[in-house]
Amino acid sequence: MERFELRRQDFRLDDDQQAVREGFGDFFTKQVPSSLVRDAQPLGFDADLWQRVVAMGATSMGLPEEAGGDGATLVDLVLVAEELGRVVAPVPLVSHVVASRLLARAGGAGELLAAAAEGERVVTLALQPGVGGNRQLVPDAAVARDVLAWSAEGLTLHTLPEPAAHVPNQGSTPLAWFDPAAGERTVLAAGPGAEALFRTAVAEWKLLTGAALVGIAESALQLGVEFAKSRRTLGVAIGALQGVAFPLADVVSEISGARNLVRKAAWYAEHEPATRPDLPLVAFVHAARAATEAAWVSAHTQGGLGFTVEADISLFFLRAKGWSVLGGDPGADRRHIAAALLAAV
Amino acid sequence: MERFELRRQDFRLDDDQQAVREGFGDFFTKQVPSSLVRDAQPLGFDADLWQRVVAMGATSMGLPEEAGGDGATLVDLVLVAEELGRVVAPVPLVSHVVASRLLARAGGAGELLAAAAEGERVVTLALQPGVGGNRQLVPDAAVARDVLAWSAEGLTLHTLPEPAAHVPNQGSTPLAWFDPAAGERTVLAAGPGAEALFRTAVAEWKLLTGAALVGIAESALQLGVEFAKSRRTLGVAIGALQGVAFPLADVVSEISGARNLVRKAAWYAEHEPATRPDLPLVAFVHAARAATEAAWVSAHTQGGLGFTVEADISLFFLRAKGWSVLGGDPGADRRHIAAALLAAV
Amino acid sequence: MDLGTVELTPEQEAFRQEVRAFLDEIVTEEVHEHERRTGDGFHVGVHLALGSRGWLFPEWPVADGGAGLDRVCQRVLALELARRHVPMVTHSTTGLVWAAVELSADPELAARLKPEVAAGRVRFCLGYSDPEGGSDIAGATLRAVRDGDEWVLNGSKLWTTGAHNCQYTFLITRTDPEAPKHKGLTMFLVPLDSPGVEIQAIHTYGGERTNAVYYTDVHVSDTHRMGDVNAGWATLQGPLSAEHGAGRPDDGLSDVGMAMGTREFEAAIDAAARWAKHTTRPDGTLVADDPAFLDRLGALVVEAEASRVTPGPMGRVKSSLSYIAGIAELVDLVGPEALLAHGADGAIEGGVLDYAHRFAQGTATYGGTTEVFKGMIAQHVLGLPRLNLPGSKQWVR
Amino acid sequence: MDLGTVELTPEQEAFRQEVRAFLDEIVTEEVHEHERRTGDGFHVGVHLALGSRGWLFPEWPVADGGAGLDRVCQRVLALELARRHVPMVTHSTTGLVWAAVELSADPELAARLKPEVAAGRVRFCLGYSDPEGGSDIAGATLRAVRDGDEWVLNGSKLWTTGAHNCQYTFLITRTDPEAPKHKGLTMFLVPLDSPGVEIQAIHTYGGERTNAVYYTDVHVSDTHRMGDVNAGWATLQGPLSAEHGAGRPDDGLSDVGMAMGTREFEAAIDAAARWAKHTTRPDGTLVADDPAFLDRLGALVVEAEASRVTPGPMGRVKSSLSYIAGIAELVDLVGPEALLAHGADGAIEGGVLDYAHRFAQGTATYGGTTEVFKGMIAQHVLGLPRLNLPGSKQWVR
Repeated sequence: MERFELRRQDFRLDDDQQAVREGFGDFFTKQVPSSLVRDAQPLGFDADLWQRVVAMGATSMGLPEEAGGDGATLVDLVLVAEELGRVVAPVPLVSHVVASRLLARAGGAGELLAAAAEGERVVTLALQPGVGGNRQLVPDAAVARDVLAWSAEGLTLHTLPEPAAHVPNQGSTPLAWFDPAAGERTVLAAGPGAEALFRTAVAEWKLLTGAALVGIAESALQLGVEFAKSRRTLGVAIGALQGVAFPLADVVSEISGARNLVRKAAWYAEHEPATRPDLPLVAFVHAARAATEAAWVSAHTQGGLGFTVEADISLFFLRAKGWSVLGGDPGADRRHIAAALLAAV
Repeated sequence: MERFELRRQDFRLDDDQQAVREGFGDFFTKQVPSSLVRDAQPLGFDADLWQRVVAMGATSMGLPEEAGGDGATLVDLVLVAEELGRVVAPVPLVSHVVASRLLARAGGAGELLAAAAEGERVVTLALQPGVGGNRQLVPDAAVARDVLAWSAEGLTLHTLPEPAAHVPNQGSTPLAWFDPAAGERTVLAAGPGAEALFRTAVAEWKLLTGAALVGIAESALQLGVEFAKSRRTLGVAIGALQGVAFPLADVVSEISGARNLVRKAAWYAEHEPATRPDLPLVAFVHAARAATEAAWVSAHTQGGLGFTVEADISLFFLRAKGWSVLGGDPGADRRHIAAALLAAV
Repeated sequence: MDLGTVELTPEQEAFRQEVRAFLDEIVTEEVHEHERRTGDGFHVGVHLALGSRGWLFPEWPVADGGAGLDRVCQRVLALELARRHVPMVTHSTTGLVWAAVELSADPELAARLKPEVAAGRVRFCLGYSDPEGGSDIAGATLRAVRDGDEWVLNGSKLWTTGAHNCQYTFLITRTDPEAPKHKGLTMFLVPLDSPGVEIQAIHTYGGERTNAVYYTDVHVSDTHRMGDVNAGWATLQGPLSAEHGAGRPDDGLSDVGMAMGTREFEAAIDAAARWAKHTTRPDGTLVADDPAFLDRLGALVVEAEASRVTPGPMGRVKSSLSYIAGIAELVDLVGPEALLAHGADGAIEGGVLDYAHRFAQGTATYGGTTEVFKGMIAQHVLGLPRLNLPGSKQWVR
Repeated sequence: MDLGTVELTPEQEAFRQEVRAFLDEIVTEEVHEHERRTGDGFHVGVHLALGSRGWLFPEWPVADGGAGLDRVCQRVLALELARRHVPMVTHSTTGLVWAAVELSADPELAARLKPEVAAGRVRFCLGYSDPEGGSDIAGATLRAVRDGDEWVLNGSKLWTTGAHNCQYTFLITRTDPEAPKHKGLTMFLVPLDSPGVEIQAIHTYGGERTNAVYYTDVHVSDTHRMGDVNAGWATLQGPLSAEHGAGRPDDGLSDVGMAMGTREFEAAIDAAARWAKHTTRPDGTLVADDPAFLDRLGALVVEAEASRVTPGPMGRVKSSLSYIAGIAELVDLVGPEALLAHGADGAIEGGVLDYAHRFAQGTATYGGTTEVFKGMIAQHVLGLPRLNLPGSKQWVR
């Protein structure tokens, strides 16, 4: 671990990145009012919105040019994911982008990849390596017929006649059980190289989900801050009281750090993937915690109102945990992070 | 795990217990000014004070009557330990009482037990089960010639020609390395029963140390509260600001819970030792955390002053962690606690 | 100290058997299903059944509609009700208000209501919080204006939990807008079937239902005034301090602290522990054998144990905040199965973790936010000074 | 975004080699031993040696006593100094004060001092905090009274770190006790060898030395006044806002946040990681193989990574609080060996954990408490209103 390395720490977005952020920020803000999010419950999928997301190029931008993509960087993708999280858009974009990129890297299944780039078919990824035929819960599998999974056999594409049954869950995500014996199976790659591809895809999923969680946290925070400015008690705005203000200050600090960590991890994954392979996990762990804290602090700042279904904070509270939990116990990620440190010192 | 059992939850001390608490409270308060604590650094032992503690009956009270003791209960002993912690008295009472009780239960070594009851010889306990001849750090071994230890051989008394060399440490305790090959060795007991005796002694050590940590936490808190009442900023006492007051309120809550947990664990260990054998560990874990938090919050409340050697909070800050760490990682205790739950549900 | 099991007399043991048998009969799966569906914290069948035995106010004499139970039998009953998760929210508000009714209501009204309350046919809810008022109850703005032998009410209240299942609300009103804040309030026991009362449901993501109640030219007889005009703050104190845990007999037959949500937290912990015993990781090892799982689960056990024994209002803060942080950690430990909804394929023990995570958040607000209680602890336990704010004494709205 | 390694030109690479060679020579074990013994945050030999190269103010032109270094070389130098734990506290206060001297001091005085400061022969410390003042610097009570061409000072200051190694203190005084709080202050650059100045050591359990400085009828020439009379608050802002992290060039060659103690935290984490690789549990297993150890260590790595990239004043709060909580956890993870003192048999890497645990606590206070910064974040980042307290604008002492 080189603690004193001479590196730039320049987190400023360049003009193109800024354009991505603003473009998708405007898009999601305009296209996804909270009423749309509510209407998409409990499945968490809006087919019309998905079409518009596809039309924005979000499903293809992260693919290499030879696969019909724009070769957008992971930095671009985390910017998009953060904006998606900010409005908790009910589209399976994170899983789909990650699985499509994996498909492109693994090779084969060219037809599917083309359809995925066009958003015509939704692809997702089973995040846990399959052992002994156990079923597992897979994000977005309730709207995807194509599931990529890793097992002793290798990296396998499972194509089902129709998406698996939705399993209702707190975060209103299109979660479904995935049975590794189900569907038509195509082994795309095998061996250590294939496993590395799978691990990279899982890391990308966590990175983009971390970015979405930063967006969730930011929106949750804003709702709490607005309330703290306007609601008065004992003749002062409650936000003037340290008991209210300090937790909100802690939250914005956590979010700012999580956002930079996500971007840092994306930069390394894009430009120096071998240098800090643990960083996507670091970013995910921190973003998940920041989102958990932001959602709770903001809901609590809003008192009883923050606990009602009709308040928008409910949407963010339920998804802060409901989305992050899809990645499994962050403790497993922390163990990988520590193992990387032990190997480095 | 019976969550709805019909039990009393009466934490009031009876008159005898109240007398123990007040008697030792007065004693320690009067006999142990902070100057005495400072003068006893870095070893953490004041021989004169030890004589006075012995004269108070503290070394014998917890022994059975047939061993020259008063048969005081563990509830009495945690009351004494809390008062000791409140002034961070530089005497090896906790280790000594626990080791003496173990000696009495194991039988044999009658002469030593008698000398221990009189405080003439200091006895201590190696808290980690010995494996493979590794040395270990043992609390109070720098002032004790007699060390009880558990290994594959059984429960063994090691009598050294003189106490081992003091190892300077943050908590200014008489810590020393213990070499399981050192000294004259007498196996007192062997087999599962003997191991159970050892485990009970370790649990008692943690329980009494937990009580001492409650005392440390309480004194730390009081120093912080006094400062917060008297120091003013911007025309108000700093304790009127929620940013100062709320952490102190959290601390007193943690301490109050830790105190009750310690007493609860003592009551069960005394009256129903088989019902909740995990409770001494529960109490220790919570007390250690409460002390850590109390020391930090109180030191921080006092600003720069709380960070100076001359401020009394320094004595408590350094010992809050310095004493609790002697018991090893509380994570190990938490694993035992969880295992007990798993066995019960 | 006495933490021992309570030896029951043969009569007490017989009573316990009677309670168990009766509750087995009345607390059916339909009751739980009803609660999941409505979030009412109330089931009329169970409530009336308990009333028929005198078990709503078991300490009252039989002649008053109670059961004349001793403290041990009261505790037996309370534990059996808790064990079965009997929804008791409306019963609890009824009990709080009754203390004020007994103290401050027109004696004739009180005498008339008492047997109805005991039987369960009359129930009370709390009309405390203004829509904009938050925890500052004394800043109430709902106006009551005298009109002969009546009062005319206009305004609204939030968080009147149970209003749709109650006959009366214990309402705080402003009768003198010119007086200092705490001196212009008057309390009423307002019949909820009065013309002009409108009850609107509010649902929480904890699965509970509460209400907004709107009062438009509602006429209330002066006989329903509670305590003196403009002395409402004093009238209110009785039940409020009961809610804050004062006044329990000190015989070890009550909980030590005002634990909030600890039973739900423990239920989730226990479920996760059972789950760990039969669940394998992707690498084939049992979750229950994972040291990291045990370390973190053990930390939650410690928090729950501490929540139970932290005394008084400190326990109220500790339990709620430990529960909120702890259930988030427990969800992490278990993973996506933890948040499957009741009835979903694979939901753990009927979705007990999902429920516990959603329910946790409100516990930091009910009956006063954790911040209100931290302020009380700072002032009354630690003796720290109170910060004077512009509206501490004045009515600033 | 650019987080890449910086490509060095041949000249820059040569400079790095020069720095490394020079520091290898001057930063001896004696320097570290001196720092452990004194806690001065300063070593005169190292300081003068750096000054002799122009490396105290490396961005200054060579003609001014600097080294005319570009930003990359400045960063190279800073990283090499940090890597070797060169004690730089007094250098840092000197730099802060210099900004004010340049802005506000008598030009002749500034011109005379500049080469001395660059060479390291003149050093500055901060005379900001009153003994009873805490974080409220503007409430200063130390009196300065005009007496012809001089001023007479009476009072005292706490936390004047480095005073015993400095030639001047940058002192905040009250010159008009009748004016509103911020309008009655004047700054001076007070020679510390003036008669009536008494410096008293204060030691911290973090191992640092700071000072109380007493001023009894100290006469200071008006030429040592900094800025206008009663305009001291404006004079102060320059260096204070520099201390609070403003004004750095935005070229990615500075740290992102004002991380406080993160290097010490990382050093402890790294040492614990190495310790785990060669230490066995009582049951014979390697600590590094314990999943619970890894889980908890990983959490600390995340905290340290986050501390490094959390921007500005938010990073200052985050880093300090993460470090304080994290080092306590790290000590737990390692057990009693963690708190063995430097030189003790079995101390881990010279007691690096023991030191890190003691040192952590002060990081939440230096340069303004974490509460002061949380207040700034609440107001300036979130736009929350400020609470008006009686002494916010008035001088209340």
